Amino acid sequence: MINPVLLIAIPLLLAFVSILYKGYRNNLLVFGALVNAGLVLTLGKGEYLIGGFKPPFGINLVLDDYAFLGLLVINGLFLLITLMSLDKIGENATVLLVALAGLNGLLLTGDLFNLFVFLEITAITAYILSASSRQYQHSFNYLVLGTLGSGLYLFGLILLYAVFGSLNMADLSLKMATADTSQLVIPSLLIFIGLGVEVKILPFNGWVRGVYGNSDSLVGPLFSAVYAGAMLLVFGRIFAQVIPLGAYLKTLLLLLGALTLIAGELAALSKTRIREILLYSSIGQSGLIVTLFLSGLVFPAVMQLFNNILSKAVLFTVAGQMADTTGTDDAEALQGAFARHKLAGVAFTIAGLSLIGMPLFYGFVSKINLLFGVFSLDNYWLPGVILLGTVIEGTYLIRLLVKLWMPGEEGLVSHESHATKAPLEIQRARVMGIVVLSAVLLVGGLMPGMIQNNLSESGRLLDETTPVYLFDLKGGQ
Amino acid sequence: MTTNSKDMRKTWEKIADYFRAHSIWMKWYCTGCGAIEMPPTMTSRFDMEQLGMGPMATPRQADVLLITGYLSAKTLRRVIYSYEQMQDPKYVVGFGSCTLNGGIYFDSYATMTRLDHYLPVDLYIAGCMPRPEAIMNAFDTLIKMIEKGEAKGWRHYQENHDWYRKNQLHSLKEVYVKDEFHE
Amino acid sequence: MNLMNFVYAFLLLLAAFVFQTTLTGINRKVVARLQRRRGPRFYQQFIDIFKALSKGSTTHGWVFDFGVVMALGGIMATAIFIPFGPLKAVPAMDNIFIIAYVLAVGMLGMAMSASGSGNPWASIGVSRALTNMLAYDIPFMMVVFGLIFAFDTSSLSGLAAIQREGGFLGWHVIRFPLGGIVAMISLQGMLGKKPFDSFIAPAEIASGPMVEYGGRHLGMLFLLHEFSTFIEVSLIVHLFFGGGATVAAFLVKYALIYTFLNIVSNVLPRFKIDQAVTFFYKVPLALAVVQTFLIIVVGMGVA
Amino acid sequence: MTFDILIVLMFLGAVTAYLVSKADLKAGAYATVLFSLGALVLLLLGRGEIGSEFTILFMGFEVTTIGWYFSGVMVLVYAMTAFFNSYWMDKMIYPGSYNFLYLFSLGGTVGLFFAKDLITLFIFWEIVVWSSTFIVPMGKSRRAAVVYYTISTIGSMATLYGIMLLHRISGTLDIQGAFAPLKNDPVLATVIFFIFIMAGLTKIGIFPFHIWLPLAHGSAPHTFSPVLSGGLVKMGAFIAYMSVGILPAYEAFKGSLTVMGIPIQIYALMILGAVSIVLGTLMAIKQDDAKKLIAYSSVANGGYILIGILLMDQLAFAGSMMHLFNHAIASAAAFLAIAVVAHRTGTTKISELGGMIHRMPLTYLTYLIAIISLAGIPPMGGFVSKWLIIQGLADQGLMFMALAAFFGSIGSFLYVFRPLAAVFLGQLAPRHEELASAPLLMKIPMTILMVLILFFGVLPGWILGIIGQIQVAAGIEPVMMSGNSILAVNGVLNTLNVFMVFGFGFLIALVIFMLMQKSRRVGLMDTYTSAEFIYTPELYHYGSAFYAPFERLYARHPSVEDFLMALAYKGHEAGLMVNALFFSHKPGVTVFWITVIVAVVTLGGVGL
Repeated sequence: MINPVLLIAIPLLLAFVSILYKGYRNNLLVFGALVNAGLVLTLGKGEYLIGGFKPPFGINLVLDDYAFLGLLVINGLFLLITLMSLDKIGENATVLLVALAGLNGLLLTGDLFNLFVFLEITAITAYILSASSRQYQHSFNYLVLGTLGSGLYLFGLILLYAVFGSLNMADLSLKMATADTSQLVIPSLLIFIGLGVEVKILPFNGWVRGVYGNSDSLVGPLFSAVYAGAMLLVFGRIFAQVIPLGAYLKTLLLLLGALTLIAGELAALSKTRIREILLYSSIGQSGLIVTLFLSGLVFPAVMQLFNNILSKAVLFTVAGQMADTTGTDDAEALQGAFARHKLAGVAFTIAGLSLIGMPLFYGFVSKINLLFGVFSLDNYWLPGVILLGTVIEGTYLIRLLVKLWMPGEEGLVSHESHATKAPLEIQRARVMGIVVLSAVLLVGGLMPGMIQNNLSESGRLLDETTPVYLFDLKGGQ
Repeated sequence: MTTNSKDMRKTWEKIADYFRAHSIWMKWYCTGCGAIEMPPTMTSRFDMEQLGMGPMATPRQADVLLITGYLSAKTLRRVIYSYEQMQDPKYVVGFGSCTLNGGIYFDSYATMTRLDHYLPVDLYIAGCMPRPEAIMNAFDTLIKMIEKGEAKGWRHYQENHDWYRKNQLHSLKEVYVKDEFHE
Repeated sequence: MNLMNFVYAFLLLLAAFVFQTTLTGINRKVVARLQRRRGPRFYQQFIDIFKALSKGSTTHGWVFDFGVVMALGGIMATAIFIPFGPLKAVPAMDNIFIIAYVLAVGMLGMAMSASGSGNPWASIGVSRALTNMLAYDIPFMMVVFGLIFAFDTSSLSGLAAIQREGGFLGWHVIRFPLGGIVAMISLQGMLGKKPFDSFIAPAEIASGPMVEYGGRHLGMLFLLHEFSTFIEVSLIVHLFFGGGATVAAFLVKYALIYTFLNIVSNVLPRFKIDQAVTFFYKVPLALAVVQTFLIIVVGMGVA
Repeated sequence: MTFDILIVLMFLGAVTAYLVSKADLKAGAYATVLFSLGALVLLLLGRGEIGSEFTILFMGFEVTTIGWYFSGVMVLVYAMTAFFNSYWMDKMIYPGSYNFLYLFSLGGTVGLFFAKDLITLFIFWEIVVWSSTFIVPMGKSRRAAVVYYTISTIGSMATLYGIMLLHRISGTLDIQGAFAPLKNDPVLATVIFFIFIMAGLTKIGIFPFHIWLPLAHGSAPHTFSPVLSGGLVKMGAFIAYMSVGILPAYEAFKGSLTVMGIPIQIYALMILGAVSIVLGTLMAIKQDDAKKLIAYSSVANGGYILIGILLMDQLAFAGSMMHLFNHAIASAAAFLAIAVVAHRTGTTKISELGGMIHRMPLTYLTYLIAIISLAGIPPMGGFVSKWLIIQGLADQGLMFMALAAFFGSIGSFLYVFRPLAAVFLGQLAPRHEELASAPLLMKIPMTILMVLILFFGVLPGWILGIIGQIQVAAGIEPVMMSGNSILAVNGVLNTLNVFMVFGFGFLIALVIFMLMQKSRRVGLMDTYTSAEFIYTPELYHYGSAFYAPFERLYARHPSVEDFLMALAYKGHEAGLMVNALFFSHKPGVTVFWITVIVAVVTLGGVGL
């Protein structure tokens, strides 16, 4: 049994080493990511104590299926993105190592305050990374809001501690289950807002536009896939498993989630810059996933989350690359860009279609599951909202795909001569990376059972009541 | 065609000529003032329909080309064009003095004074202008001519086309003019 | 269907031709009398047709010829379906919708041939004729629809027989007066008589579709015109005036209706094509809808 | 066994065609011909296996008569159109992908009709949607693809909602089982009925979802428009059939208000069908682009099909099922004829063409026969089906549907004649003097389609037999045939007799024609011009604003397209508003919102 604390400790250690040996920091980063990804596979489930104090007094790490899945995907994606965009890392290797430590910590920790610490670590690395676009105003904006969020989270935490006298998640959830929900309204709202800043819930996400909208092919996928994934998983951990919500607050937050979904998709619809489209799409997806978590549909939420982050990693890599090499990511200026980059285009398309939830791709499996889930709650308005979101999302993504594939003026047959002359280049490493990711989405869609069976165990563990739609059975269950 | 068969009509042609004689559809080429005499001829006072006559809209449908006035170089071209669009057998009737000798415009530089130099006229109606009675009388004659197979201007035109074409070109330089206003 | 049917059909066609052409000639005379003229001989129409057929002609390509043959063929086929009084050449084929659509073959052939001549006036005429058709056919079809619903048969002779059961008062024109009015107005449109004759307007578009026809083509179009008149007037006789128990009764009704329409036509001016459409959709269509509503929902006049 | 091979073969074929295209483009196009013809053969061979069930991956299938019939229509259209593909290989931006998507969407459609459960149905539905979405923009418009996708998705998402709701209620996704509980619950049945049929309505192009048809059909690659109009639109009819036939709507709505014996729910949709007929007709009349014109005619014909299916009776339903086939092949043939013209001249604008008959007579003949069928004139197939539909309407006394049907019927004479007159007839422009006729490979499918249209117009017995089986399976009285006569309750149609009488009439006319004097051949410009000398054929051709006086009458009509576009723009504006409200570059704005939320929650909810 390997102690999962290594997942936090090794990158952290390597981060310090990398300061000393600047020449090797990229190698150290790759090494760290590799080791972490390898380690995840060997982990054993269970609870691990840190410092010898038993919870609820000490800090513990919880490695259940939920965390395991998260670690697997987040570390894997981190590795892949690092390898893809090695040339972009530059000064940031150390930061990335710290970030890896922080992200793993977020997923592993079983203590709310410890979570805050990791939240801060991760956030600081995010501020630094966001500054690599040299758009300091946006980074500053992010910094202010992120700090405010963390502050509110901490405030909520203090209130909880004041009421229940514990910070351990498991302990707290037991205590809160029997508590009067009115006591919980303010602290859970504050925690919600605190995390809401990070998971991009409307209206706490003013920073996203500036930061995502100027991200490059490293920061873009990293933020939209790895950071967003981890934050959402944390959100799921807290709101689906720890803090029980009263009916009033739950309705309100659900509405907020649904609003985020629709508003995000609508905002994406009105945009023409690829990264802006994608960032608003991320907001919409966050809204969807948050809504699912709040409804208690942990497993469908996790599926949708994976679909979202895998797709977004591909999409943002390409979009960032476009902006990096051509200086613009306006869809109009880049029309027909895929005519010369077919493989990247195919990966982009698969990711896009999967994000919409088209069959043959993983997105379809997750969409069907989440719909089954929502219906099983006898909730009939939410699926309507989700499907409306899908329509809007499909519209702008198809519009984008068509634009990037088929150059040409209206009324003229699409021809390569209309394609953009912008000097777009996509490095082989990145193409390989996104092809791998899109292949995962494709396999996940074609053979959902294979992935599903492995995932569903953890789904059940998390929530016995969540139904899982198994495609292996003929025609569904 | 030999002269012999030209003058001899087969039986079916005789029958056909009977029909042709009693159903005369006209295309009026109303260039001059003569056309004013046609409405009275048509309406209740004289009623040309009782002879089976009537106006038609296009030369394709018509049997008789009725030219009711003086001809200039410009209009003659159109008259020839219209005539050539008509279906055989077809007849030309010159109406009024203008078609005979240019009428009161005989000394104008632009007037074509004799229609039968350019088209085979089966019948002239003299007068400036001929009254409806004269018209009715003339058509009565035309009917008789057709019935007897004597109105053979169309065949004459076919057989002496070169002569007609020579006259036409002599006066007009060009019959099917390309663009007479802009060239 | 055997050979006898075809012989029978041919004879009926011939009869229809002779009858309708004579009637046309008589009507020319009637119109002349209206205008205080003597008018032509009553057989003038025959002379005109045979004269046209005997003349030489020009053609503008195979579709110009083929269209004329298709038009006349289609119209004659339709005429074969029409019961000639009690006589029917082909049994059980007098379905009103079949007739309405087979009629269109002839129309299409004619239109095709006309446009094939390459003369724009022909195309303008066709476009007006088709627009006219869109105007008059719909009120007519609506009324017919009501009749079919009421009596559960779409056979012309069947509908005629039902009327005769009630004697003169059983005629649909009496039982469904609105429908009768609509049908008469539509018939006026179908026959292309004033005020709905703008598609041939000779002085404006040089007789429209017919602009390029001469000789045998024109003769065949005249034949076509006689047959289509026969079909259209017969439709009304069968649908609204009790058809004919005997051939004589049928022909008398037919002649009276045709003459009446002709007289009406000759005291009217001409609608522009859009005025015709507006008129048909404002008055006859409204009447037709009211009539059909009365038949279907109220059952008025059915029992 | 045949059918699982068929479905798998199509998807393998798609990959094969793509790989072959990489080596040789033409060969790839021929591969699409081979595979789609193969599918046709397999379908015909597999007729005996109706009723069998099979499984591919996680998807269950069942072969039903109606599924077989629909897929037959679809595969026929695909196979015929495939012959044209090779001529467009050098004009497509991604020829390989085109071949791939062509067969891929064919696989999708075939799978769709054999689906045993609703999820399989939906999977294949969406496969077709996205694969065809990527073909459309290879043509003339990118916007068309987006509109097509959006409208389709609105429909399919509504249907997905319906599927999920059904699953929630009945606990199964099996098509037969899922609808079972609805029989006794009219309210629920109404909800499901309207939601589930949405995909069908959008796909058929029923008002107000018709706007994608002219856009997508009109600007898709010329070789794909026939498939879109002849084939894919018919998928919608399948969904419509499921909503009334399998639900079963008439049983479920027994207690509801009825209009002329039709439950009001169904009647409401019929009204939409009727509106589509009228609207499609009016819009088709004023189109200048031949492809858009046929696209609007598809809207109108979709209306007929929907009304017939919704009636679920002996006559109109049979008529509608047959019309589905007739319209598929006729509209495909018409589109193919236009494709030949476009291939040779490079345009589909009616006003830029003319006199094509003198250069491509076979193409003209194809178009002529296709439009005779589209307009429902005997002796073509379209007549039989329209006759059945109208007799059915007369039997039920549905006067407003009939009004629309008559309008569409007569109106179709107008719009089908327009390209006939202005594209094929009339003056031939000098720049088109040297055009060659259609290449051989294009002539093959056109000839086959012509023969089929005529054959099923004269002898519709075989196809009506299949439709009879479908009707029996759906639990309604099958259409009656006796010899060559179709026996309707209120009329008889003997198509063979109609054909023979027509032939007889034609013969007499021909004899008259031949007996008379031979005609003199004159040129097209030798026409009556009021004796004016004209030498410019292009200007002497009546092609644009063909029905100008009629078009003027409704020139200022309200347009649902404008409304939908305004709606889309409102969505765009809402997006901008979201952006402006929440995504400022100043952190203060976000802080403000946080304050608002906290305030709202605390003020409203502390007491709870």
